[in-house]
Amino acid sequence: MSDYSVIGKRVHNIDGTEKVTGSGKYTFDVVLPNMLYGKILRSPHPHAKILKIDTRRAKRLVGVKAVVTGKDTLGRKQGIWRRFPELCDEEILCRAKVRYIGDAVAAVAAIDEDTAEEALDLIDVEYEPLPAVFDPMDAIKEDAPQIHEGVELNININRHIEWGDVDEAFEKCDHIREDKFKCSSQAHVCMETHDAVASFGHNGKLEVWTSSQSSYYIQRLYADMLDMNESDIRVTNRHTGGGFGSKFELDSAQFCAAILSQKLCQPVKIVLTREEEFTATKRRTPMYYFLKLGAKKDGTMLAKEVRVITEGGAYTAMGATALYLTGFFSSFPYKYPNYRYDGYRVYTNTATTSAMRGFGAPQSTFVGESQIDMMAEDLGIDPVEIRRKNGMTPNYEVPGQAFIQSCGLHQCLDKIEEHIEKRGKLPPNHGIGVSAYGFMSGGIFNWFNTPYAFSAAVVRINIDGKVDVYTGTCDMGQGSNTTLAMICAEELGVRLEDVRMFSGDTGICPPDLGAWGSRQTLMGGNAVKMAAAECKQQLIEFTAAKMGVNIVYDLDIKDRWVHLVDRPERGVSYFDIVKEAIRGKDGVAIMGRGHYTPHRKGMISPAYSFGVQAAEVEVDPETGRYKLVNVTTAHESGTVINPVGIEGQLEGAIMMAGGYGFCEDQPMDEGKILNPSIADYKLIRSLDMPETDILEIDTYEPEGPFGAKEAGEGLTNPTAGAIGNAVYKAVGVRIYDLPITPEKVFKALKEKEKQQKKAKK
Amino acid sequence: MKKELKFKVNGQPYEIFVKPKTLLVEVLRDLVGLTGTKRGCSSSSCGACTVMLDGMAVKSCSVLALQANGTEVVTVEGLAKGNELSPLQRAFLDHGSYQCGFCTPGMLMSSTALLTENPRPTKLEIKEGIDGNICRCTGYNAIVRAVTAVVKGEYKEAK
Amino acid sequence: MKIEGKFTMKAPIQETWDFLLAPGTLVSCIPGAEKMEAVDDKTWEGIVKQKVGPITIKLNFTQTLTELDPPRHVKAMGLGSAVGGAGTFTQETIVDIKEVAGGEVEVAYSSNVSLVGRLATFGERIMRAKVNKIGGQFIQNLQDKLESELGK
Amino acid sequence: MINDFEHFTPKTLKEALALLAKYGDDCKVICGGQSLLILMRQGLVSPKYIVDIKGISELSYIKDDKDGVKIGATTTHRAVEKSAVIKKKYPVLAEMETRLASVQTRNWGTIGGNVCHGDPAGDPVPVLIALNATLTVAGARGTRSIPVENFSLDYFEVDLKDGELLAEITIPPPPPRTGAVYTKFNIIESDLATVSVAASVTLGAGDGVCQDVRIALGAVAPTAIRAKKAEKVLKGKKITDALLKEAGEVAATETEPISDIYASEEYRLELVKALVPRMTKEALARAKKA
Repeated sequence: MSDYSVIGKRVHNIDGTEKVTGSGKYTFDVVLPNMLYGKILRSPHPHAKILKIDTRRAKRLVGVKAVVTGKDTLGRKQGIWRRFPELCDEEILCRAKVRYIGDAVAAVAAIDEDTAEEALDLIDVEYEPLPAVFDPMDAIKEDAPQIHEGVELNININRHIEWGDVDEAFEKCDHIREDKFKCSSQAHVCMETHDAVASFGHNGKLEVWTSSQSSYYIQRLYADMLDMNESDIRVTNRHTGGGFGSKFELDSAQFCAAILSQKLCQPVKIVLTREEEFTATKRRTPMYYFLKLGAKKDGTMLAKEVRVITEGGAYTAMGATALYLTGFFSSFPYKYPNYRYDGYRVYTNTATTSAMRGFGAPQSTFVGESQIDMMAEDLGIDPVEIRRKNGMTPNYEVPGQAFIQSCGLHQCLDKIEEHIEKRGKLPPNHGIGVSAYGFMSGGIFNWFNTPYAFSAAVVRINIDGKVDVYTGTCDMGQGSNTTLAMICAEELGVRLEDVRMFSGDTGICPPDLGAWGSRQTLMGGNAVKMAAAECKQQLIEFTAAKMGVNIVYDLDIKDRWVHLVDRPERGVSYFDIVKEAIRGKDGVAIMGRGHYTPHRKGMISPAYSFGVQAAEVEVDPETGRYKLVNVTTAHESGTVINPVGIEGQLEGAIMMAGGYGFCEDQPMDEGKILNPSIADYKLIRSLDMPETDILEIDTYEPEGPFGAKEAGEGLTNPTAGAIGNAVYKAVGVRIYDLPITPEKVFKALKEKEKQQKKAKK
Repeated sequence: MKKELKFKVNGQPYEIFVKPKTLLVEVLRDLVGLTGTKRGCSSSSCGACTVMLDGMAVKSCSVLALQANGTEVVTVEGLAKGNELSPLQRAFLDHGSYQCGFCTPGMLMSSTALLTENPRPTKLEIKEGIDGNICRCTGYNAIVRAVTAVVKGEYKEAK
Repeated sequence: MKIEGKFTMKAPIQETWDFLLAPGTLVSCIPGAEKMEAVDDKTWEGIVKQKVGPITIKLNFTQTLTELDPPRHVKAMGLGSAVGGAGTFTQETIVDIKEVAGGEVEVAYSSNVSLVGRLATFGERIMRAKVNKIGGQFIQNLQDKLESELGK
Repeated sequence: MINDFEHFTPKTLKEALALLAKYGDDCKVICGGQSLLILMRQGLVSPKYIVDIKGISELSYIKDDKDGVKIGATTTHRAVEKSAVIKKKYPVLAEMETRLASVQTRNWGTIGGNVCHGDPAGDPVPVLIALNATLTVAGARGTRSIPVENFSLDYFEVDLKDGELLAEITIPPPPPRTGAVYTKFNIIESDLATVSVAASVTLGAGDGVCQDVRIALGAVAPTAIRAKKAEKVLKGKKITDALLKEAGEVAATETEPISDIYASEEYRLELVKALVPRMTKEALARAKKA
């Protein structure tokens, strides 16, 4: 595939210069004339009835322009699972009841942030605290307080996945393991907190600038909540300071800014504080995992049974999807002939858990990859070998669920085995742990109930040959604009610098579901490619006519040269052809439209990426402290469109997923998050970052644009498991709950010492 | 109540009246209008607001504006010379040392201050130099590679 | 943040109870309490001042006896809201008294303190230490008072 | 949100003391402000007056004289870290500084400010205790000196009376054959300590006997503390691994750690037991080389 002229090249991100000069404008930087600043009052109680809200004192404060409460809303409930009204359960501005510490109850608009903040202290809310429940294992008990009316045992949603005959298969197993695990929460910690500038005009139309992963979702959810037409709402996402799964649901900054602006017909800007970001936005789903795994003596795994209870927090959000995906990915990346999953998402009086990079799969991969190492040890099989024996292969069907076309798992296993062998004998207290994973390239499910194609794009060629791409995809920093521009440039036969991207603006771009579930390269890419192809076809038709070539010849465009495929020297300049073609079309710019919706691709995703990671740790057995020494990843994501982008995704994922394994957590006391600041929330910084090596594996995905598939989220799946396995290899203790803190390692070491002493006696 | 703050930002002198409680970052963003400098936390922890003050990196959210009286501040907007990007800016571009870009101005200022002080830092010193800055996207190693490339002389200073 | 414990002392149970319930005994054990005044026989109001380094917190404090089962069980709820809106502070104290051998009584207590609002976000590390200390002082004061009044 | 205040920028120590005397309880001293501003932003501290001593140049110095090295209170961490004198005479102090928070914080924050903040997890105090430093406190009625180990009183409380300012830190010349080390145990490299240990060992001439030892612990009590009983275990003896282990066990009994989100009380005790012997041994090795 080396004949690509754009794809696979090391390029600067197309918005790179704006980012290194500080000239790029984020929502955080937007200032409009006559703009006000908003702040949100939040519940200090985990569960309480709102008896009365008195805003009079706040309204009297000089500089305060409006104070709103739930009474100023239509009282609707939002949810991203729009097909299921019972799962739309979040008012955002609560009217009768608050369900977690951080639930919004009122909002203020004032001339500046200080005044708005001062006004919050002047709003008197009378609460009647209700009994609250924080742990899902408590919340499913008969006598637990009910968090949502009519929801029995607080079970928000359950999912069942099954194939084969699990019970019969367990009978045939030589060895069965049953293990319990607990996965912790994690905060997204986007550097730009959630923010929005909402501006209602007197014409009743709403314009919003917001830091978002899906402008279309935000637009549609606004329309639901405000009872407006989608088309009267324009949502623009400028540069977005990180998303990681936290920014594609309507949030309190967006909603409150709009409600306030609606009252005043003035722009209102709300930027969540870092503390609100930690306590009052969504987070990764904590899960209790119960696993049963059965294998033959030779390591062939015959059956797996998985039960999961997840801490849902106060509302549904995308948690329902996380529940499904953790169940599906618990079978990854292995060929289990018999599999059963039962998952329950339980409401609790804690901050809502939802989507975060990996979307349920980092949890399932941590538990699954820990257990498979234990199984390998029980059976006396090498960890790489047991994975090889059971690992997925190309053209494999996950029964009734998914069809996997490209799959490079086995090449990845080979490379990682080589890496481990090369490392040779390790120094004392070092260990290398292995973890295999897979992930989807965009979801097929349509619980959002969009009537539109999942992805769509318009490509326009202007008179100077320069190309504008319009797509509803959102660049939140992952570089999708660059990747999509590369796809467009390659398809059309122009250079990257010829392409300009217009994305994430619902006012001018065709709808796209946005940046989540690792969908944009494949789905957005296919749409852009199709639109570019349509443009190219028009130019080729025109050229063929103009050059009068024999109809047996094929024409193509490469690097701004329209030419005969078989005789590349025979051709014309792309720029000349564009000029003439437009003239020939009565002055209409060349336009192409593209779209993509997966059809007949199973239940989950049109394509899957795979990889294997090896983490090396060094443990100090006297304290339990360990260091991440090196993380090496063999990864395949189909054709690599943007290599610099993939490296960035990979190393960034190691920082985030390493944090999930090593130190990131959100401990709570009675529903209160105890570390809502970056000083107290520990995350990996440069000195803590391990060395990272990438072993790229070539594969080609027939469903993806130029053979590409996802390379964003899947990379967050393996690291926690690899760390757990590495710690075990280093000092022989297994940690069953995340994060794997030095204290847990230390305690396990002490326990092991005690057991050994006992055994000696 | 307001007091006069006289200082230079990117070489340009300013005389601004500010309330004593005003932070340096607020003056730079809201009064001088340089929004390249970001804010990411309220606990001096994230480094997104890093600027150079008399040649050294400081967190501008943790400096009272009046404490900058008489100093020279350089922000990310002051790194390029005309249309010529600084070596670090070019190296960041080449090495993909940014993704969402929100931490990038702070990262560049920390790296620039580091190289001003110590033109030949070791890898560990580079890591230490940017340890006060959080990047949630890149995993830092690409930033370390970019700074290393500048240290190795792969990027010449603009004339 | 919960503190639990028990101590025994030589005193008749009824006297212990009476003293415990005497107006002001419980509130006077609250560290930093100032100007506590009785609103009725179960409720006191006043100001509680606490200091953590440079931070001085002034709380409007109300203490209410919510459960009474003479002469063995009392539960008191304290609620403080910080002047200036920095947060609220709640304290739930349970004292159970029972007779043990030798004319002694065993006083079992538990005190659960929690903070809500901005106060709580000032470094968990610091606040937890401080709140533990306040809880500990409260119990110490109570024990000292009981012992000095009755335990001789 | 920071509440409004009046801001004074005295140019001399005398001016600063006069302002403190005038405004008493209503005013706070700011220097680098790396700790105070966080509290002010959260609205937890709202002084009416701020006396900003950052600009008092007479308090920013590192001087080497016969009594030892004197560090002015407004000297930045970074100046301490880079000082040739400090690196030569008290390398442990410079090493500690390189691990204190971030470069940005060290550039603006001051060693005096850190000591006065009274954070039991602060880095400089345990090292200063191990180095037997003395503080000079200035007030309206003159100055007084106080050993650094007695300066911290409680969580975030130090022995500064109204109207007083920390002026200087004096570190006596290290006796010959002395080695000192500092380490902090934390999860993230640049983080505050979960437990920290500073140790200084002085060996007798030629006999290898521990003539003097000072062990200071951070983050295991309301203030940084000196583990005097543990020191006694080692003092006057030839240090062996068994003695070190004992010293660690004894040191643990001198602490009163709490459980928090970073570590349980029990774990902190175990860390003290593990780190005191390890660090003392390292100090010993340095003393042998000195």
